[in-house]
Amino acid sequence: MSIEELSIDPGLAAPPRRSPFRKLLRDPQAVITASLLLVIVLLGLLTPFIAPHDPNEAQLSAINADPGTPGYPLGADQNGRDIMSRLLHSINTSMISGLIGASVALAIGITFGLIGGYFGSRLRSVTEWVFSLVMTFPGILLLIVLMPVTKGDYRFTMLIFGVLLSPGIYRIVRNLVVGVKNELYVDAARVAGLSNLRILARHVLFVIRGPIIIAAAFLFGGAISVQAGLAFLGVGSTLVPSFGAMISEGFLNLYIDPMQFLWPSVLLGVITASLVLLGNSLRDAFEGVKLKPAKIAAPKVEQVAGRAESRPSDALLEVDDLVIAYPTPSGKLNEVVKGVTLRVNAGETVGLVGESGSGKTQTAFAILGVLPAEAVIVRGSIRLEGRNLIGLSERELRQLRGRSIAYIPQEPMSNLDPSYTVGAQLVEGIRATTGLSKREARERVLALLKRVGIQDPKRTFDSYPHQISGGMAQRVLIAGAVASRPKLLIADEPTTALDVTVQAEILDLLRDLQAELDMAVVLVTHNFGVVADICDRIAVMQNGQVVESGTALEVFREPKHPYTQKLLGAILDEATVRTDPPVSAGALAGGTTR
Amino acid sequence: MTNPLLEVTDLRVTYPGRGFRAKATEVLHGVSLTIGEGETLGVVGESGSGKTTIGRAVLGLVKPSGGRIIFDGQDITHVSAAERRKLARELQVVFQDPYTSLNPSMTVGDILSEPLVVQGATAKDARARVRTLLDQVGLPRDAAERLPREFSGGQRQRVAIARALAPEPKLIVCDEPVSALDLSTQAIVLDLFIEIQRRTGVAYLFVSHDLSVVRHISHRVSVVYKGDIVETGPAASVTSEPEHPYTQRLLLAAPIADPIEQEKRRAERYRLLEVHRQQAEQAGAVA
Amino acid sequence: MNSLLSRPRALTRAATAALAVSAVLATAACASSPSNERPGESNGSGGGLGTAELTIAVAAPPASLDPAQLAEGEQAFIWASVFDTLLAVDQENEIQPNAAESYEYSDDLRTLTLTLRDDLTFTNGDPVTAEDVVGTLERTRTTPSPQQPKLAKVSSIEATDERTVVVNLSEPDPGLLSYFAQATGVIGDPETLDEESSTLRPVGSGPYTLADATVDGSEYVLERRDDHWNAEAYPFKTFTVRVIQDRTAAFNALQAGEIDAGRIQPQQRPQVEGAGLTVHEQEAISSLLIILADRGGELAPPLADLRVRQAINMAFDREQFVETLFQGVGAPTVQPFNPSEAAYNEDLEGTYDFDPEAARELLADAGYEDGFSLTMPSTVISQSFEPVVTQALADIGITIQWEPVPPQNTASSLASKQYPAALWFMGLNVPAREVADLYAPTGFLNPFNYEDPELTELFSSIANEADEAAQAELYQELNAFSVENALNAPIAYIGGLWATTEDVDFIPEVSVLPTVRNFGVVEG
Amino acid sequence: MTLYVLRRLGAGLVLALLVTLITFLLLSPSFESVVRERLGPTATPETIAGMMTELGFDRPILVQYFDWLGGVFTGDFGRSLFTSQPVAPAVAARLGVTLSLVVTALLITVVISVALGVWAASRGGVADKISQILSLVGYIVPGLLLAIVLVVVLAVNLKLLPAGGFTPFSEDPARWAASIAMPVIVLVIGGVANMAAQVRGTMIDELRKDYVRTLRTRGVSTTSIVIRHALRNAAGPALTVLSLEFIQMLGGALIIENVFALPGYGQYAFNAALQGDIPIILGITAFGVILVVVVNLVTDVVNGWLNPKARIY
Repeated sequence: MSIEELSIDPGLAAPPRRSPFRKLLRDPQAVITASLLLVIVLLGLLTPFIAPHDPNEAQLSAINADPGTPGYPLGADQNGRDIMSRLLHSINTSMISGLIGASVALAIGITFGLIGGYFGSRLRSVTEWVFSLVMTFPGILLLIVLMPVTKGDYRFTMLIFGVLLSPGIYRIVRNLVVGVKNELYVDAARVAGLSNLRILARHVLFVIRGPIIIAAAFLFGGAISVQAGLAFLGVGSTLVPSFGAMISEGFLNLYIDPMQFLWPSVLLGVITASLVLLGNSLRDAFEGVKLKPAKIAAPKVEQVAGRAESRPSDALLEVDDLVIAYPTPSGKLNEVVKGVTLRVNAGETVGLVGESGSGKTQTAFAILGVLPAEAVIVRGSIRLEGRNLIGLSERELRQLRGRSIAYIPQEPMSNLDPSYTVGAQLVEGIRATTGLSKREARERVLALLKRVGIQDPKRTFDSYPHQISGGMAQRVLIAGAVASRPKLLIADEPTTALDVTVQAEILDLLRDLQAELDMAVVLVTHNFGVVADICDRIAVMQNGQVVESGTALEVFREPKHPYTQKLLGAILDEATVRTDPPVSAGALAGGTTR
Repeated sequence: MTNPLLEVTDLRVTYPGRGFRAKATEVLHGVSLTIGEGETLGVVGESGSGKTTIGRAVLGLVKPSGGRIIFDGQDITHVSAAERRKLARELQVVFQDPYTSLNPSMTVGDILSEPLVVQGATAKDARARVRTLLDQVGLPRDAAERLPREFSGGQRQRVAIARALAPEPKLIVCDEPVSALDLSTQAIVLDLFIEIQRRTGVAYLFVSHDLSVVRHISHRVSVVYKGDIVETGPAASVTSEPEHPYTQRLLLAAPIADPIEQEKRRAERYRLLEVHRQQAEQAGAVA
Repeated sequence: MNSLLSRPRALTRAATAALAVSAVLATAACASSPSNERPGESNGSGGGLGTAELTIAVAAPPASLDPAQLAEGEQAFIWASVFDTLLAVDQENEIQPNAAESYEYSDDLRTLTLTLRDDLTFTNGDPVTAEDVVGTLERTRTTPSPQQPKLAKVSSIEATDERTVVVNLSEPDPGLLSYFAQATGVIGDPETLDEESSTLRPVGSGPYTLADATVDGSEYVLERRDDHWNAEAYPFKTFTVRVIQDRTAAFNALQAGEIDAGRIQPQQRPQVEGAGLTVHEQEAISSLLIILADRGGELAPPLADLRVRQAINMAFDREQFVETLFQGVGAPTVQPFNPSEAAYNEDLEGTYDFDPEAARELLADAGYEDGFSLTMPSTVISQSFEPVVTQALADIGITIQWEPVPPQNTASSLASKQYPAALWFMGLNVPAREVADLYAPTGFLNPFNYEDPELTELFSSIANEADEAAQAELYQELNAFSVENALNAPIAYIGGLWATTEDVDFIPEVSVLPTVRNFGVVEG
Repeated sequence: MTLYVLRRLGAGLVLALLVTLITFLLLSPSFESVVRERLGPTATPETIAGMMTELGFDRPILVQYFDWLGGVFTGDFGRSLFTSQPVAPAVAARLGVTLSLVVTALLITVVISVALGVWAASRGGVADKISQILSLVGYIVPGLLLAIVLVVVLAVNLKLLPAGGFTPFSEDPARWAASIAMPVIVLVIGGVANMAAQVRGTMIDELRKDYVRTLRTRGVSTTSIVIRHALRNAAGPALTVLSLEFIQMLGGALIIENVFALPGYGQYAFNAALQGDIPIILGITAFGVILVVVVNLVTDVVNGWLNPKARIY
């Protein structure tokens, strides 16, 4: 299988070299929220210098003073304390709460997440246990019970809450680490002689830093909310000014002086909202382009050539000057198929050959009408028995798919829905196109499974995809494709993911079915051996264009285009056997600089 | 031949079963092989045969449940983590997938210099060595400043090779190093492997599913089938006149890139399958 | 009512001033339910039993209804409906007969004879006999419980006939009659007392019984017993007590018409009146004071100096406190005693006027010109007043450090002897109980067991004085002594506001014990 | 399967034992002051000692714990120190209130989130914008403030809904619905923000998978692909979020219960903790742990049913 082929997703290709932080700077949402937070933090830091009063200075004469009273710009509360000074001090309280809560949760969560995820399963089950214990532990209870120890100090409270919040981080980190630790670069680092500690720090933690930073932003906001909620409930010392306590006190005075309630609510709201929005921006920056919805519909068409035009043709499939493009982040269209012309006659097998990125799969998807939602067909026509498929709606296309055109994918496993039995999926396809009853469809599927060479059709029918082998899954997919005797079968690298021995069997099966059903087959592949084995004609693609086409024999024996020649030349043929003897390092010792 | 560089004797590897009380499965049932200095041993087999596990066991990435691995005269079957780290100078790896074998968040320069720094090189020496390495694998020098995702598959595999070459090892385990590459790139990278071997005298344990690739690079070839080595011999003979029925099937299943030759091979394959079928029937009848 | 402190309410928003007030004062939010019938109409119909319904809200569910385990405070709404008390306290804080139609002390004040009414019956129909009273009291006396210490001076209890109960005391107890008018004096059914059911559905002889619709812990539905001897005094046929913890939620319920009467905060007054509710005012239901517990100077030597204690007393602008903090609901005071009681002396009020200058001078005289610092427990009681108290004392040079104490340790914090002083509420009661709590060597509000020969002398005189008028004089003497010696630093009386629908009247008939009798029906 | 469930429940039991034991140990230093609070200010050292003995608090801690545990295994969780109510029925009643609130909120959350998430993921464009804005608003508006505004507007001023209190469903379904309407709205708005984003994300992932394309090529209808296939596969991760949401809502019900005067679990737990009502605290802790264990178990079992590959049993 060619990974290069798989990773091609022209709509989503990441632009080269832009650090997440630079991306953040270009995101207005991030800039605005971050500067808002920065201003608030600065105000908090400057509080000792700019606050007109001590937050606990209570003047009886100032009780419920109106905003604008001299010395009390925002008024005073029901204890005669200056609201503005209390607001400013509350900023520090919530920031310190956020810092303590988030950093404790992060420190614990990350440490144990790394340990639990990276090391063996025994250590993991220990950490799992400890964290499910922490998770099920009633937090408020712990706070109240520990009050004699904490003396109601909110910093201590946040420390405890940090511990209580850590399971969330632990899970995130552990899952990320489990994902990363099986990456080959971690293996490579081990082979390179790095210690576990260094691997964890340099290769694991560094790679998963994005999600952790995002989680930290949300955690920070969460810790601030927790502190506000606790203060609202009256847990802890009342001498510490905080938004929660101010909201709670202001709420009591709601009918007398609504502003007392409003100020802390607004400021708290602004802080938490900014953190949420900043977290979202961080997510966008670190996790790449936003997930775009995946609309299921026929591809967008920019310009339809002869939409209504249906002209009689002796060819089964005629692709003419097909151009497919994807929008780039800058909005321009990037063409990946640049004017492909292809002709397939009834009953013949055509190989569409090319290297990754040549546009062969895109062409195949265009014929089926299943291009990704972002794709745009810029121009061209695809005619099946003379009828132009471009511009047809999803509904119209559905009438053709499964009846006239069918498809065999490259990777058998990912093309079966893991949640349904193999049989159920095939039955659904057959019933969608034929309207057979459930029982009839089931009979038909069992017969088909037998036809594609499955030894125990009943058992396979009832199996889930993960219970069958890759070769078997490919046979199932072939059965699904030929179920309604299509006129045209598009096979996209149908054997690439399979072992050679299985590949040979699948090719045999395709050959037999093709003869039996008199289908035309478009075989998309990069493997010239496969082409040689099964194709009547070949079209060679390079950079979105067909550079050469002809009968199989012509192209193999007398390739005309230099690219075809180059490709054929690169094949490791049977004759090339290594003949030079091993060169021992000792023999080279004089020459190298060891 | 004197003492081989790598000697694997009766290697067994067992994977614990997934889940509660699941049965453990043995994926290697006693595999033996040797590699001499500067030699390439091709290990060929299909998916699930255990070929990759051999390489991973030699690298210490999986723990053998039996057998011995002797490298350069030292028994490394069960060495400590610290010893294993020392081995990194001598024993290196190139993985199949150049997309996940390079840390996406490190520059190529960092990727290449990290093993050197870990082994005690100064930053300056490491930088110099990185330049040499990039030259050796045919990458431009400014590559050091860039991230892996800015390179094509073939170029990334060159980075991976350079990383393996960095400590000047005696043996590189190559786990399907070209199977993720395009046809034209594949040939070039293979030639790079051969060229480096000729130049440095490094030995390869070259694991692949593709007979033609193995044939191209190996001095000797071992065929793995369901956790056992069924055939070992010089590349030429194993890949053209195999003795074991499985190797024969494998050979004939690989299509030739020529319609007429391939038709012949196909016919030959049908004949062979028929023979095997009859043999199996007879064996069944006797039993 | 200081015993109400025994159950600091689980505070929903503990930080709020008024919540602490309501928790401690424990007269509950009340309301009459908007029954289909106008209460006035039904009640007005010729002397018969009223058919109105009343729904009120309290901030916490009652403790166990087992007579020995009763707690005072707003839970009395429930238990005082279910049980008859032997005696009762009227609006003037006078002890009145109740289930006991008469009571009499012997000359040496060591024997109390109570005579029961002859028409008392339990809800199960059995008549209430003197044996039942003895059984209940004897059980309370021997069970570790909140009521047990109140019978500490009782040596024996006997029933001399069907209706006569004789209580023998080891020494005179001036508080005993008021105990019998409150939780200690309830009459339970000794036959069922030890059953578990009596903690939730006790058998009593009171005017109401708990109906099946009751949901323990959240809603108590009390149905009137029309055959109760005093049924006519209870105009409400159904009396429902809902538990609404959050004060604002209760206020919302009041405004939304789900309850028709409730305790409100002074600042909510305009809102409530705008909504068509009637607001009733109780001038004094508790006093706010700083307990200068360590007057012996064990932990805080400065407190041993009279000048320091006087200085503290002079630090507070009491008028302003009441005016601004309580919005005028309450009254400034330098004495902690119930203003409607014998111990109170109007003339003492001028003793400590607000004078920070003089206070600082006094401190300087005492050698504390640079001030000193004092640690006090920050409890659910003190929290809302901490800012202003801190400020007032800071102004004369005393720094207060508040040490947060979890709610379940509120009472312990005082008893623990860890704090030389504490900001406290004292529910107002009869003088006997007030002086006992404040100044008796074992008094709850005297945790350092401070003793003074003059006080000891006064205590013993009071206990042995049978004549009420003479006793009143002694109480005044004791009060004057405590004020002059600045044993504590009282700040203000705190009053209460009730909002009711126009159909419901609020009659603070029994001011120390909140019961359904606090409510009446407004005659249409 | 049965074995798996039993094993998980066993593990949950051990967890509950551990958590309650730790709780017990943490509470033990405060036993005496709790008894003092219980007895009130007039308590004498003798009464305190007497009650300590009566309640068995004078015995060694572990003996007390195992005594409690013994009771639990016979279904006796003890009685509240303060109200003398038996713990198990009291906690169950409170839990009933909170569960009827949380479960209703959760069901509505699921319906709205799935509709919104699926709509956004499979349609894109305006649908996607609307759903994202809705989620964001739900995220940003603090539940506490929303609750307060609702009460003031809907109950106090418009008198459309009761300001507080709870009517059991069995008593009067209409009043039940009215009594939980506002708290449910608050919980739903918070919940939808989370869930809808989650459903949208996983739906997009699913709809981009290969099998969706293959199903399309077989002529399967778009509705079937979106609902039967993609949604079913997306349901697993969403379910996990849902179970976390459930546990979070249970914990977060405290403030909601306060504002709406609901006699619920959170409030009960909070008060018990404030009072130091030891038997209730232990009971609530035990119930809480078991609830969390059961929710996680149900999540895993349903996940297994949804996703055959993830079946762990």
